[in-house]
Amino acid sequence: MQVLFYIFAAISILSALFVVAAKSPINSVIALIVCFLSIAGHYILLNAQFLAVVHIIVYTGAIMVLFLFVIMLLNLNKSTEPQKSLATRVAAVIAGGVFLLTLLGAIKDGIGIAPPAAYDGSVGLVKSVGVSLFTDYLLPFEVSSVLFLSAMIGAVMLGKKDTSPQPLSGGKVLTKGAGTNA
Amino acid sequence: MNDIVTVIRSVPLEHYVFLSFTLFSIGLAGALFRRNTIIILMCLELMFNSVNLLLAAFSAHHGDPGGQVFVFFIMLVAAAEVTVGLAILVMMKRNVDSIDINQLNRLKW
Amino acid sequence: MSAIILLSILGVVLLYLGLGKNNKRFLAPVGMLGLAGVIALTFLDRRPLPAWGNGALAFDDLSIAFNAGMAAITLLIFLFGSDYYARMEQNVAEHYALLIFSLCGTFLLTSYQNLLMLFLGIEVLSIPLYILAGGKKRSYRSSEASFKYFLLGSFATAFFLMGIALVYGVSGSFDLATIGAYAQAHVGQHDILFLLGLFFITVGLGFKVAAVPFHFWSPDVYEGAPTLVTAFMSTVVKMGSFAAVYRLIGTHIIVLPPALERTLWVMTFLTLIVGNLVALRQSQFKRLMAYSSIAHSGFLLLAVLSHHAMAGRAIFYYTFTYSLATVGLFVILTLAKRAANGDENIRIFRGLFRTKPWLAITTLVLLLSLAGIPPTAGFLAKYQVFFMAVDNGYVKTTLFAVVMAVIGIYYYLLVIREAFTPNDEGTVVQLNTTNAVVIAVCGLGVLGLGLWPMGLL
Amino acid sequence: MVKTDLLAMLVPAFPLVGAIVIASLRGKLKGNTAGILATAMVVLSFLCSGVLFVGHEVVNALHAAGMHQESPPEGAMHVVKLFNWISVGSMHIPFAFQIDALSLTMMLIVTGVGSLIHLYSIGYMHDDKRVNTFFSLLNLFSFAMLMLVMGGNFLVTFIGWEGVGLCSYLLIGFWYTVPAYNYAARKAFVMNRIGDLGFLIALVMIMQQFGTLDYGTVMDKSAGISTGSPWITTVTLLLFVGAIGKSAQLPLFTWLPDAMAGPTPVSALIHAATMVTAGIFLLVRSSSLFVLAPITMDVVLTVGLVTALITATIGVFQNDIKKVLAYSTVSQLGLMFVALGLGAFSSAMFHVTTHAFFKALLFLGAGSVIHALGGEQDIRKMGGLKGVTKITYFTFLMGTLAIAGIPGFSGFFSKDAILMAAYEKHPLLYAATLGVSLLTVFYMFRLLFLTFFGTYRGKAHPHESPRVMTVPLIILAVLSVVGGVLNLPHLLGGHETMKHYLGTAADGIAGEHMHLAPATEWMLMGITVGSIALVIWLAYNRFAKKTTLDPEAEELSFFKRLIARKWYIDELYAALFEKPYGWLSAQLDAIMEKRVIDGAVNFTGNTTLRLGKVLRRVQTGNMSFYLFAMVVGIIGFLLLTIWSA
Amino acid sequence: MMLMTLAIILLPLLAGLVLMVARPHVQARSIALLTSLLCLGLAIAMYAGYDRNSGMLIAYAHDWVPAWGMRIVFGFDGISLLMVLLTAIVFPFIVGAGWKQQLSNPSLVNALILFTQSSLFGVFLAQNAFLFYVFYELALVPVFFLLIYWGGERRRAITLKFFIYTVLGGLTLLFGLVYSYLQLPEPRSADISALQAVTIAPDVQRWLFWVLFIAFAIKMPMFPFHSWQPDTYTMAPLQGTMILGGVMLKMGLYGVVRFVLPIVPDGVAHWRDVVIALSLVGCLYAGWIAFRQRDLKRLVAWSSLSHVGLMCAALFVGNTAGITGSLYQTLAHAIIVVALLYLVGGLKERIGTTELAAMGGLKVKAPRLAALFLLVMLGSIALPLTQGFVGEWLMFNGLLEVSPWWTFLGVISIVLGAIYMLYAYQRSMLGEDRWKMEIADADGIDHWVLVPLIAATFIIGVYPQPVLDLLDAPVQQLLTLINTAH
Repeated sequence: MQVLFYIFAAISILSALFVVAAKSPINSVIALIVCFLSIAGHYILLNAQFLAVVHIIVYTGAIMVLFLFVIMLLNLNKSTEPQKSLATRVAAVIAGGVFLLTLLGAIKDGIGIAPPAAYDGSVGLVKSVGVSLFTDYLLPFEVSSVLFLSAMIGAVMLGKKDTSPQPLSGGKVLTKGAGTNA
Repeated sequence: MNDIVTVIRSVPLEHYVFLSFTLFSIGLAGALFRRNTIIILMCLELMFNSVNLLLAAFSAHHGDPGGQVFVFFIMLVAAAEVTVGLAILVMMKRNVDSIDINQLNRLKW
Repeated sequence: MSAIILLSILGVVLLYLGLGKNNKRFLAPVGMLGLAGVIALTFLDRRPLPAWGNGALAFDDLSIAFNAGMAAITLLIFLFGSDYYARMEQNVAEHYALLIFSLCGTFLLTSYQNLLMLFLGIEVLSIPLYILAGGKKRSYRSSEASFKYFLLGSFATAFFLMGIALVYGVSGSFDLATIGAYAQAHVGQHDILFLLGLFFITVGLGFKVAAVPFHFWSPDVYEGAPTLVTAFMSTVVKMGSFAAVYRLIGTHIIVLPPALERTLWVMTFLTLIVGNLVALRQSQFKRLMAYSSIAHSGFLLLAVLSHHAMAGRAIFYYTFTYSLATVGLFVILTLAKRAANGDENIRIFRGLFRTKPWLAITTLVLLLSLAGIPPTAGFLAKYQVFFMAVDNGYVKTTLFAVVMAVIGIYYYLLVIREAFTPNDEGTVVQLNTTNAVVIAVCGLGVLGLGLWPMGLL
Repeated sequence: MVKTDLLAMLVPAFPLVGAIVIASLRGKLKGNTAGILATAMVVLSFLCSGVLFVGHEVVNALHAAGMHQESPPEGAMHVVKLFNWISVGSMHIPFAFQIDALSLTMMLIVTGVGSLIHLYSIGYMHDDKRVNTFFSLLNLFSFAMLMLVMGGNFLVTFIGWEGVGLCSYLLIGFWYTVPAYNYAARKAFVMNRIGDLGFLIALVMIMQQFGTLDYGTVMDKSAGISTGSPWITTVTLLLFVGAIGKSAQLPLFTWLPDAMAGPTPVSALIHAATMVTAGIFLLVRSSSLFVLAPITMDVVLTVGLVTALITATIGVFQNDIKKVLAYSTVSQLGLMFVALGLGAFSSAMFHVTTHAFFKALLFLGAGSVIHALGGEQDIRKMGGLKGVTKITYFTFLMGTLAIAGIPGFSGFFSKDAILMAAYEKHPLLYAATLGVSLLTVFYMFRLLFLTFFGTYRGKAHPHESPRVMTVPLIILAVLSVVGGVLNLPHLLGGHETMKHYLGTAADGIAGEHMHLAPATEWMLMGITVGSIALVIWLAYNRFAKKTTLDPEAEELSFFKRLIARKWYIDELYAALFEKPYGWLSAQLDAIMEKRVIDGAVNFTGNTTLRLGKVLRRVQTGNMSFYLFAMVVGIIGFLLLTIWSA
Repeated sequence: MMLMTLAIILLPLLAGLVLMVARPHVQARSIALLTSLLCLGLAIAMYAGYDRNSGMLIAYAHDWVPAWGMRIVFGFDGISLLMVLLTAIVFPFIVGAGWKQQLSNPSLVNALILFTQSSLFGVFLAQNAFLFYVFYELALVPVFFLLIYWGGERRRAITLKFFIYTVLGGLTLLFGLVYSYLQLPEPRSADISALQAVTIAPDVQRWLFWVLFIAFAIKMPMFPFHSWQPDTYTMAPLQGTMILGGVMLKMGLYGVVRFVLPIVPDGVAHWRDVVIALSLVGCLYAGWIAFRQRDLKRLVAWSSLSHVGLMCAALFVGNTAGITGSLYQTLAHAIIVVALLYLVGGLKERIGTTELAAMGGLKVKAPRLAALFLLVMLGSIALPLTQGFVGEWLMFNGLLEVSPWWTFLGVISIVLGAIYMLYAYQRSMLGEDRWKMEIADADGIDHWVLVPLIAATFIIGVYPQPVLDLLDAPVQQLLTLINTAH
């Protein structure tokens, strides 16, 4: 069955590459969704069902939709995105490659994690995760509410059109500052 | 259930590490590669997910739900960040009338 | 803990206040009142470890000091805000609330006991800031700043998370103590993943404290963001971040591998050099402050890496006095900027002494404190850093830092010189009571803490 | 001895008080009051010195007769200690005077001749606006000079030593509106300072060696020094450098002729009678050291001789009456140094005394002539004055005869003693010395004849000077005639009184011994006198009949011109020292300072700034660049970490 | 004693604050003068009340930041007392000079001067290394403003250079102090007396010496760290220059005596010849350059450099005569420099320039001024019976103990001194009158300032014992400290 892992892995890597390479944003989004689904598959393989579900809901359900929504909103769906200069792109690829090689090179002689004695099959089931979430990790859970609150405020504040009549103080001036700055 | 466990046992942890590193690097390269900020955001998401995958793998390996809980939190945060990020994006589009990353170079030196 | 709770409540309260059309004038007072309460509560939080949320948070003296300090600084900023936001129609309440939430994040940073709280703290701290940086919705630069901050920030977060994942993978826990135990057990062994993990974590933190080469965001964001936000970022955020850095690196909860130590030293060197040298050529006050804050990060990193027994208090003293000085200066900047209708070049300070001598003298005191000239607090702060570094045998490094400090003095002097050279066109700076209070508090604080530092040490 | 102390203090006190009073009241004092006051002060100190002298004589006599108890063991020497001047750690330098034969002699000369010149100046200067300043300075000089001669240790002497230098500076530049005079004054002071440099180092070395500077102690302790040891040679040479500066010997003699820029009485007092002889005084004072350093003695001898010859030759071609006298002074001083070099300290002191008389006389006479001609100093524009200014002429004649060494006159005895000593050392030396004195005779009589004989070649209407000026002339004339008796040689039935007297003060003198066969002495005297007569006759023929202004210096042969232009020594110094000094100073400032040292500092600063400018460019503002930089940074650090792990 | 010690520091501070707040432009000078005179009185009282052999007298001690070794300790021994006296003597005249220099905003000027005075007293009375450092830096700040506000042309650049240069030294010093402090065994105390007893490995001392010394070398300034000095002196307002040349430079010498010599004796022994050589070279170099200076003020600056070179050299000879002489000379130098600068200021105020080329023949119209100039000059070229001579005599003695050649070099400087000073005097005062306009002769104020200074020069020159006795005990103590260390 472990062949599944490699299939999923191949899918996710390819789709990830496609996210980067795709001309139009929409394609990227689609590719990313595919990638996420494959990752969900990985979660299943890891017996992390709770994560798999949440993952699908949050990412493919919420986040990616949000992306699509924004793309539509700002109708960015032109496939003619001005590309970076070739040199930059090559450099980018090289950078990514070097980074990967460094990491892999670092762990070439084993990651030094001894395989545990026994696997606990119940780990990652909704129950166990839920329990630990609402006992050990209760405080972070609550704290994250603050996070969401502020994110919400921010989204609203920045997202909605600014109806204040006069331009905010310093707008034009800042540009003047730019003149003096450079 | 056991077959799942056997699968976990059968796939060496290293491979998960390799996979997640690869995804991470792809995301990183993408962030550098593209000019379209939305795509860059997606690449960031990709990087987060690679981390999630890694954490999940480790947590399964250690038999400790904490790692998965952490993944859960990362998802929350990612959601929040994306929200904010896209909001900023929208505002930016409004002010700059472009989401090209290279347009943003008025603040410098 | 109760302080954190009060803070989140306070934020919500402010939001509700904001719903009312003409409650604007209450916002700042309520906020300050709440903050006063917060300060009071922080002192009640003393609990024996392991304290809160199954040991997720622990409030030792240091974290309490930091919390109180940050709350106090925020209070000053609110006071300043009551004037700063006076001319702004919308979203005032949101701004205040976000400031409060961000402060909430810093509280987590001062007292986290496991990496999850650290992570959440950073996020709770950052996300409001991403938004606040874009506070001037119509301004190109504001949005640019906001976006740069956001993108680079999340980029760094990705690395940070990768780090946490690796550390977790090796040690099997997020708890600092456990990780520390693991590190103790495996000290001296070739444990590459652990090393990588810690490395990535430091990258994430390094971004927060704007250590070179992860500093690129700070000048641009400082410049682009609204002055008040900049003030907040350069003070409270800095305090919080360094509290976090200190807990993770400075203390011996986790013994860092020597390789990583070396890397961090290199980072410190770079930070000192870049911060000081680039600041030499800044004509824009905000950018100047940005680079100077980078430079100060360098000194603080030096303090952290000295692993000295007294480092914690020293860092607190340093950051707190630094914050006082910075807040005061940003307020003064705002005033001068208004007088010079929006210019931010240091030229706008020219002739300050003619028109407002006492304001100029306060500016002098604040800048001297940043420069580290006695008898201001800044001197004691730097002195402690050098002291600790020498005490633990980093002689050459300290000598290098000393030279850097000298370079630092130069650009502060440039500003002082401006403030004390008479100018031709007399731009008169308007100073109202609240701002006067803020500036006075900062000036006196810097002087007083310089002369009688025992209160903080 | 209390009386002695009081008197000893009074001697320098009077002129000092006079100087201060006159200086502070210089605005108020009218007419001659200042002059009279000043003169009175010096006369008073002269009287005190006189009393001291007599008392001292008595003590000595008694002591010699062994009847005197409370006299100090070393007999002739009495030290008056005022207070501790400098005392640090083991170093204790008292502010003390020393009363002994040597200092008394000098005191008498200084105050005696000094008071005469003061008196003379009343007449000479009374037209000058700043006459009060003049007198206060003159008094100050007397004070300084007295400090010099009375000093109980080297350092107190040094006070006077520099003090007289200062006064001479101020007095040479008395007419400060004339740049040339100021230059001369500065030259004088600087050259003196160069001398003092040597002196000071010598003092420090003596201090280190003996732990004291008191003359008495140094004399005693010097016995412990082995003859000709490098240390003693160095010290004595350095002391001699000091003497060279003060007494205008080669190579530092050029300031003295220029110093004639000052008022004539000044030239008489400072640059003839007293200050310039300080060098000789110093050497006699420290004779106990010099006798231990044969090398130094030879150096002294050579320097003295060369100076004497060169300046004598120059004197022949000078046309400025005061310049002639100046050069003759230098050459006379040279002779004195020859005497010192020969170890004939007493003869030197003797010549100092007589020279003080007749040279002062000659200068004052010259002053009177200048006064008579309303400021004319060129002897070519004089002549035939003997009819007009009788007293001046007569006294001047006396002076000339004395300096020429005509038998019976004071100069004869003093010079003769030196000649004898020279012969004793080596006949050639005798010849050279004789040559010098003959040259002296020649130019002195040239001067005499050109000035007073022949016909008047000038414009102004000459008139005799007032009595206040002539009286001192007469007194000095008498002294220079009879001065010889002070030290009458045995040969002529004398007992060399002065020598014995001074012997009580300076070991060097006590140790002298001359043994020439009387026959030789007679012969030498014969030669000397004969040649002198010859030279006078030559000079008479050449100059006495002069009626016209002879065209000088135009068609002079090279050699003569060389001499006439003072061997181009001034030019040489200017080219060698003055110009390079200034030039280098400017260069140092322009290149070493501005370029190198300050340049280095500025370079450092600018480099830092430039570096900042460069680094600043890294902040391009381009997001993708930032991302890229971050990634690169991370990779770099990653490699670093892994590498070092 | 305690009361006086604190009072002498606080008095000028408070007076300065009063001046700053109240801004009595008219009476400002008088108030300042009164304050400085009071300080002088206090200083004299301290001198009178101090028993020479009682060694270090701790007047006031209080904890400040014990954790970092900072204590507030004020006290004095002979050396400190001498410095305090020097400061107290000089400052009334510096303030008095204000009557001639009509600077804008007099109350601020005098306030700054008083602040400087206060911090200088602090420097000389502080007996804790870090307290010393605090005052050491503090003294710079008011001077900085004197310079940047009332300076001549190019003041902005020159002042910055001066400040940075000095601060560079200062921070290095701080580093050095911290380092040596940490070499002490627990429990540590940074009180100077304790710090002087520290024992440091010789090889460490070799570099630590420069770390400690550089600050003072810059402050003095010692060749070749002097390049800031001529510009600064020339540009600064008269009173600023007086403070710098009269007193501040003594901080350098004082610091050497207090810290460098006792803390790193082996380092001193190792570097002694280098330092002496540099100082003497600087002494001659400056003396030589001074000759060609076109600007009188600049010339004074160079001459001061020359004198300081000699003093610095003598400090390092490590024997009684040298150190005593050098310390003694600080007093002489302070008085002379202030007087000279006052004269320069007087000339500028009369003929509107300090260019030598533009002067000449002033004696005709202003004979009294010329006379005063002459007298001051005598002091400057160290004629016997002036103060300078005593100091130089002692220093030459001290130098000889090391090597006759050092003495030789040192003595040359007196010739150079004579050359440039006489030259300056001639160029400015002598020569024929070339002034169409009327030039005021020395007036009351001039006399009030100059006569006492000149009198002091001669009196202490004739009878230096009171000062020398003051130095006797502490210098012996210092020497024992140094010699026991070897």
